[in-house]
Amino acid sequence: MKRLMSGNAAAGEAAVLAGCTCYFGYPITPQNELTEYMAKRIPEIGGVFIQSESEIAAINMVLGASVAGARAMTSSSGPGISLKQEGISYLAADELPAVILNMVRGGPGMGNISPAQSDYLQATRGGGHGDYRTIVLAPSSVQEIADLMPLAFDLAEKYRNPVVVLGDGMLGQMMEPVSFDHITRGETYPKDYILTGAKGRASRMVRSLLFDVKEEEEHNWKLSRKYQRIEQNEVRYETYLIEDAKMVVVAYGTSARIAKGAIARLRQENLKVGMIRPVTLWPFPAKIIQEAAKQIPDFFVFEMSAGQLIEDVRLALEGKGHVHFYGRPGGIIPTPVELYRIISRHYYQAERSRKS
Amino acid sequence: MKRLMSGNAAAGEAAVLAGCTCYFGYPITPQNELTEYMAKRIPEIGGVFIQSESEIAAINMVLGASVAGARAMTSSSGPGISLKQEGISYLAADELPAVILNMVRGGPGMGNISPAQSDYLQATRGGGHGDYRTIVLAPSSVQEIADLMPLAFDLAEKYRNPVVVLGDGMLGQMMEPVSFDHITRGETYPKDYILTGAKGRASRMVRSLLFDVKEEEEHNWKLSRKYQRIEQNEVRYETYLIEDAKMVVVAYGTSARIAKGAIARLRQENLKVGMIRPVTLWPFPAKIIQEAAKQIPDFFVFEMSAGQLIEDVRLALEGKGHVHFYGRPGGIIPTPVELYRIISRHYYQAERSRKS
Amino acid sequence: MKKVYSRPRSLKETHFHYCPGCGHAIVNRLLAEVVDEMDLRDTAICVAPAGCGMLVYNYFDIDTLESAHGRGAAVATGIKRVRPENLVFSYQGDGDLAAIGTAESFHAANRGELITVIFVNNGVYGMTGGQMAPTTVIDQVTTTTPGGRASDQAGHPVRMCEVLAVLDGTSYLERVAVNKPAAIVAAKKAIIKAFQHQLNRTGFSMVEVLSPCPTNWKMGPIEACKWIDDVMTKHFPLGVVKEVKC
Amino acid sequence: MKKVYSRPRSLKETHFHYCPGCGHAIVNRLLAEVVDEMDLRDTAICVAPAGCGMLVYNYFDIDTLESAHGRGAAVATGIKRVRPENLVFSYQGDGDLAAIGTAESFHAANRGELITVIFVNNGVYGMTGGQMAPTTVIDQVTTTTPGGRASDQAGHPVRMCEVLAVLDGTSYLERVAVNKPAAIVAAKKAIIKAFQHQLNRTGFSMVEVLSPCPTNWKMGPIEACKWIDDVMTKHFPLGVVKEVKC
Amino acid sequence: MKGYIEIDQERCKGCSFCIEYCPKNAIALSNKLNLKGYFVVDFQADKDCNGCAVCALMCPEVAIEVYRGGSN
Amino acid sequence: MKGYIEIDQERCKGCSFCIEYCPKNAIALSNKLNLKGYFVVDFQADKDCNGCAVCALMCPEVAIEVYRGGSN
Amino acid sequence: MLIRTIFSGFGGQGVLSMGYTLATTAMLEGKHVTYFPSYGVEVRGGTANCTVAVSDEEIASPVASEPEFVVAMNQPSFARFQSLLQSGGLIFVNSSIVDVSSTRGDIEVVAVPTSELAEKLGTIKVANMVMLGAFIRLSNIISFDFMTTNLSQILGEGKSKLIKMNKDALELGFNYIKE
Amino acid sequence: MLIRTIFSGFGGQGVLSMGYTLATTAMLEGKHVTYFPSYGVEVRGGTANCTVAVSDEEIASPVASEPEFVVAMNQPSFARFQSLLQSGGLIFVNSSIVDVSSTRGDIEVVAVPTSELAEKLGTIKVANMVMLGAFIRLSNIISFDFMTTNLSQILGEGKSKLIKMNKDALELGFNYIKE
Ligand SMILES: Cc1ncc(C[n+]2csc(CCOP(=O)(O)OP(=O)(O)O)c2C)c(N)n1
Ligand SMILES: Cc1ncc(C[n+]2csc(CCOP(=O)(O)OP(=O)(O)O)c2C)c(N)n1
Ligand code: SF4
Ligand code: SF4
Ligand code: SF4
Ligand code: SF4
Repeated sequence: MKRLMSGNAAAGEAAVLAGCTCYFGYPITPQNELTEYMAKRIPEIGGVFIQSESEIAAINMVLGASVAGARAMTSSSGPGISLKQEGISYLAADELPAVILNMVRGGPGMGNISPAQSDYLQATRGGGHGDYRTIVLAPSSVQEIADLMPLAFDLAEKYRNPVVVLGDGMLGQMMEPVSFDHITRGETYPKDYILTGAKGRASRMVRSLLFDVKEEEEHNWKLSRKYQRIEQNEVRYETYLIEDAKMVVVAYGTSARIAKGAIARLRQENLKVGMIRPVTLWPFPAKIIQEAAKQIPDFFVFEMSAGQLIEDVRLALEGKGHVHFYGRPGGIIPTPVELYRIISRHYYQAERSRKS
Repeated sequence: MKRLMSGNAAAGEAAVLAGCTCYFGYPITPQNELTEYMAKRIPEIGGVFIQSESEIAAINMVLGASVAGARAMTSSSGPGISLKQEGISYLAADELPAVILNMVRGGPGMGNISPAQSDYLQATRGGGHGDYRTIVLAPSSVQEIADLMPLAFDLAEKYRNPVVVLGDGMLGQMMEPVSFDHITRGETYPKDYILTGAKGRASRMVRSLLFDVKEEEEHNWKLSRKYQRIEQNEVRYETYLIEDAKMVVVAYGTSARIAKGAIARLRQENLKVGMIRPVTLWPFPAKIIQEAAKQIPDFFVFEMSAGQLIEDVRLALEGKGHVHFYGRPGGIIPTPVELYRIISRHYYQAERSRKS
Repeated sequence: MKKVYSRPRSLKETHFHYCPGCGHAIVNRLLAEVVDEMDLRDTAICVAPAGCGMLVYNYFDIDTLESAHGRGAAVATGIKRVRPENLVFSYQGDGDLAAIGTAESFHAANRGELITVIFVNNGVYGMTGGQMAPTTVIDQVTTTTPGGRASDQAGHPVRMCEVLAVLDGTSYLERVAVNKPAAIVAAKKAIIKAFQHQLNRTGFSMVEVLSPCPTNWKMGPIEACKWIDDVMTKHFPLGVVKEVKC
Repeated sequence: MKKVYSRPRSLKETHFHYCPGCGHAIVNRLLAEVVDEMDLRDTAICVAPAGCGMLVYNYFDIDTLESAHGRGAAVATGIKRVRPENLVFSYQGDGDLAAIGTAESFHAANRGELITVIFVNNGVYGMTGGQMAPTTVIDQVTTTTPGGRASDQAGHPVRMCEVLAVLDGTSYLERVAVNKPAAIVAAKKAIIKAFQHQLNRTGFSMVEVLSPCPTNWKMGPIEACKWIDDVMTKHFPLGVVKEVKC
Repeated sequence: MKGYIEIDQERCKGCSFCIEYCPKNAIALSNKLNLKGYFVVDFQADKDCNGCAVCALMCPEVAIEVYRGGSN
Repeated sequence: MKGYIEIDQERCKGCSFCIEYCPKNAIALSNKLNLKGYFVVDFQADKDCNGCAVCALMCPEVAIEVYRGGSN
Repeated sequence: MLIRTIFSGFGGQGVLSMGYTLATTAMLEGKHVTYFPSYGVEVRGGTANCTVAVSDEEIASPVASEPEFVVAMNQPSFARFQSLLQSGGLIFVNSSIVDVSSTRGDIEVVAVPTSELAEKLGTIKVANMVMLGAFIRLSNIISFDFMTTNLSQILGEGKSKLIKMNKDALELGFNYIKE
Repeated sequence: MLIRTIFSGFGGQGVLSMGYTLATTAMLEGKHVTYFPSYGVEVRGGTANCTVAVSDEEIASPVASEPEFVVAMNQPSFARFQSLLQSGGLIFVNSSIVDVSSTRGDIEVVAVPTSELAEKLGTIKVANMVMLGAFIRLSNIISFDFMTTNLSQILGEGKSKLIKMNKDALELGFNYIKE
């Protein structure tokens, strides 16, 4: 059965079904519906809901709950996510699972509460200090938010690393029919590191302080190897009409939806445009882009920011493709028609320059 | 006259000479000598020194002092810099000048107090939310720390944007002879935006809340244009023996010093290795690297991290050069000899593969 | 006839965005009146919060900075230390001041910063849609306490005046309300007093204002005003909590 | 003869890294003794801070997590809520608890979290080299108050027990010292009491321990102990600040 | 008439504070909807307004100007 | 002898707490330097140690074990 | 076919629930649907609006730059959204309080005196449902019969007491439109 | 030529100030110099050490993996740093408390009984300066005359009262080494 639900609420419901028993959060638009959903829902399952005194407290409560063995999450947007960066760095360093949802809004600073994609670099490059990465999942519909939540918790536990779910104000607040029928607890991973009291075993410690530089370096290389494994195993993306494409749009989340709408129109006019939609922003689907670049000369990056995703596309292409760009930072949701116009202009220009 | 001084203290003295009257900071190793220097020095000039309750308070006090018209700075390391990300995003959004010094230490998490370069992506990609950039200056000696401080304050005011000075625990704590003879107040920039009380004029507001998405987008494009201007005008770097080089090391700060030592040895053995040392990490000296790539096939990225600077080098090269990498994350300071060995191995391999 | 009440000069013509019967509007007006009457427009600098009061810079005709959520006291500290001759006040809600901004409020008070905090206590997070605030009273229903605030899960309503009174840096702390004419007159007097403490450099001053939020309390404006008397003041008694010689 | 004093079982063999005469070492030992005597090793979970106490996990033979600077109470909250049957305590210095961690400490206390905070008040930031702490007394010289702490610039020593006593969620708050035999005996009793409050679920408990830091006070160990009596206790009176029925 | 008030009905949000506290019952809800969509209040010129300004004191929208006494 | 103590001199940091508080003056500073570089304390077996354990109570390094009374 | 409608009016007029009701019905009919609310600064009492997109296929964007339909329950909404409407589109107007004298020439106005009609049922609170009934009649996005038959499911258990009232209002609006 | 020296010992032995004094003198002589202290977890009382590099040219790295000289004021430092020393390097040992029986074969030990020597001057506090004097005699990094002549500038105004004492200590150490 389907329910008409906001992305925020669907994230909450899916998290609960995926075994999340702890939610810690602090109000901020446009993700309040999630906090409010959890305020009702978590007590029903006897879990822990705390509206914390701040985003910093929330991420540290998540850390505490995680080290105690629970599936725990927090959510926020813009300024609140910035405040969590220290905590995320600790989670990564401590190798603790956690899920952090960011419903991105217009920034920088206070910005506004409209949808944006301008936290891409923060999410994929680790806004916190030190050499670490977070897995970043980018849904593009309410159903996909629900579908990705169990994956987020599984990946977090599988790799013992924080996972960021990167949505935006639109995905959070729009409602769509969503089915939870297939959403379950997911995998069980060994938890031999959690703190339960030292009964019947040696006492444990969880820490990231490694005064000995050799130990710290070894720890960093260990993390690094883990990140390589993740890059090898966890890349997820969707391709759309790229077989015969002359130009490929690279877009994620809300932008990818809009791009699909634009592509539908472009195809009607026989413009051979396809799309690669990264579902994992980190690890980034660089290979499929490189693959595509063997046949396809032009790549069109579309994002609701002044240009962040474009770095990853350029890194993937290494000069082996023309990169076009259209960005709208600040909360405006571009329309498929608008994008269609821009892409077709680029398309014809590219065609001309290929011919000349 | 030269004084034997730590990088931390030199940063403080140079800041004062450059007109900094306000310092707000919170203790953290390895930058405490700066906070402590300012505790003594700032009162001598009748300025404002506050040991704040936290790094967050410090960056917000800087914001307050800046909007009141003062040259203001803060400093920290690792976890403390992560906590400042929200505030830095606000400074950028409000277009307020400020100088933030990061004496990088081993991370992530608590890490250790030894020198590292693993906050590169955080500094250059904006660890905070939204589309913004900070100018990032990377000194490689105590003298250069002193020399770059006035520039940091000037650039901050010229572009009304936060400037990050990215050092590391070694640069902060080592002592070298340093001269302040040439360090002066620097430029004066119009400050028609500051808050002084509305006497004799219309009242002013400084804010980053732009509910109207069109306004916010326009603001973002305005920032974006500013960043383009900075990219055009403010790139700074040093080249070292690249004229005849077959391989160019790209390294900054402490790494660049070590690399110089290694290159000296390599040159003794007639290995044609040079160096490009970015002084501004953002804007990144991509052009000179592209330029160099026309003659030089191999680029050797060396950094005290698991691989962050390497992204910018790859972005600059766009596939037009082999990228080699040596990183040491976690606080170990590699030696010139060690680096010399690694580079020479890569050098011979590259030569062989070129021949074959 | 003589005009006996008209719009204060320091209030711009812009219409308020507040909901009908919102106490923020009354506090905004009182502040403008006090600025006029004490002739402070030339020197006053306001620090605006994140919260329903975040647009005060659209209303006050004085220099204003919008700060990050909760950091008003830290930002105001930075301004005041650079410009000791200016009157600096921050305007903050209960979430802003007493949740995320706890440390900044607390330590600015403890340092005795010569700033004034106008603390609008409406018992909820208004701006974000009525979640629990630190000041939400026990059993009060909010969007994050759907069953009413339960102290064992969500803690107790925080009395900030009483907390800050423990700190040596504070010189004037008073709790007022804006729910009826006499209370509003008293509220204005308290703001004047707080500003005087700042001007006389006696220490940190704060006026806590119990303020109706009909929207999120899900009450009519009149009912909301009554609720302040009937319920809120039981948890938050009105009056001067601390005053040192000015 | 009978061994009447030997190393507590819950203390690993590792040598302490603390300076000679450091109070942290005494507090560490007392905690281990209490854990042994109350038979809590199986269920105790400790949250370690950033600060000189950051290596307690090398000493305590119980499950321990190292938290970010200042966030001990928030992390402990997360653990305790998930594992209500465990004894959860955080170990924090004065910079940790009362500066950067103000909000987390304050609100965990206000929520009445069933955790115990062991708050080592040594009046300075020890770990980072002796900077001013919120608890530094007036005129005390530190590396960031080279002329002595001046209250108008740097604020007043913060009495955290008294502050938290204002909050309804706190059930047991006592200030003790570890500067002489009788004080140490009392300190141990206070820790036992605090743990009992946690086990009986009465509310948030905290033991504030005045603790010598000879290194950063630039005194000999004996002198430092005397200074606690002569100077510190004047600002920080010893004794039970709050106790509800257990 | 000892006094009167002028109400800026485009500012009024119909909160009723002025009605509630006017000692002379000189203000009443109307069925006029303003541009913002609020039913606004009307001054009842026939009631005995004495220009006490309690309405203005209570009005959150600063929508009321009050006149009192003597000749204009 | 009613009691005696054993001092782990590699743990001792020479803080003198035990000396200061020993009611029998049974502990004294030595000129032995341990591996950590501290001058450590010695138990004075000839003094009248009664095994009161005040030294152990004060010793930050948990360097002292105390024995008291009867036969071993 | 993708049909997008903007519902707009004052905060208290129940425009969001009109959109929500339409969206739920369309979902139950098996259609693709998105519902996108929009919030302003004006915390309450300002204009509120939401966009409902209904389609047989996947919906690209829930935002409508050129909607097929607009429902304007007050004057400011009428002013703001009539300009967005597609040429040839329909704008449903709450004629009880909206003056439509300045309307674009290329669109069609459907005037529904919602207050007056609702008052017939004894409460102005269902004015939005009256409008929704009229809207469904002309927009034909969903089956009116399906909606009235499944009304208790659509409106949710909680509101079951009000089902009858809502149904009456829907029918009143539906029948008000003469075909 | 680049010469690197590690000064090491217990926290209280003044090893950092030996390094600092050497570095300052070299600076005043117009040489390139870096001074790099190292801190451990052990807040006080653990081993402390610093590296001083002196050169006629720019100094690449202030860290010494293979120093030319080591000064070890205590046993743990001797154990730890003798292994780093370059083959053929000199290790200066505080023979008052350090047992050098297990020394690498390819390095040379210079034994200076600093405590005994310092006690001749009436205070063990200047033991570090005694060692520094001996060190300068053999290392030849800086001019001893230059140092003693400019001692008040080198040690800073504050310590001027102690200048004589320090000078005596330096000379005692310097002369202790027979050439
Ligand atoms: C760091 C951060 N977290 C959260 C928010 C979202 N936010 C905006 S206002 C607000 C709270 C408003 O409540 P309050 O301070 O009580 O003021 P009110 O609106 O009730 O007047 C919040 C949580 C934000 N802007 N920044
Ligand atoms: C976010 C952050 N800021 C600063 C630090 C550096 N730091 C480590 S311990 C400490 C304070 C120690 O003082 P206190 O809490 O009083 O404990 P003590 O060492 O005196 O026992 C600081 C500031 C840090 N680790 N993390
Ligand atoms: S939500 Fe509450 S506080 Fe905010 S404007 Fe409305 S009534 Fe005022
Ligand atoms: S610095 Fe102070 S608190 Fe830290 S270990 Fe030494 S004596 Fe103890
Ligand atoms: S008090 Fe003001 S806003 Fe409220 S009803 Fe009266 S005139 Fe209108
Ligand atoms: S108290 Fe312990 S550490 Fe201190 S001198 Fe005595 S035995 Fe040594």
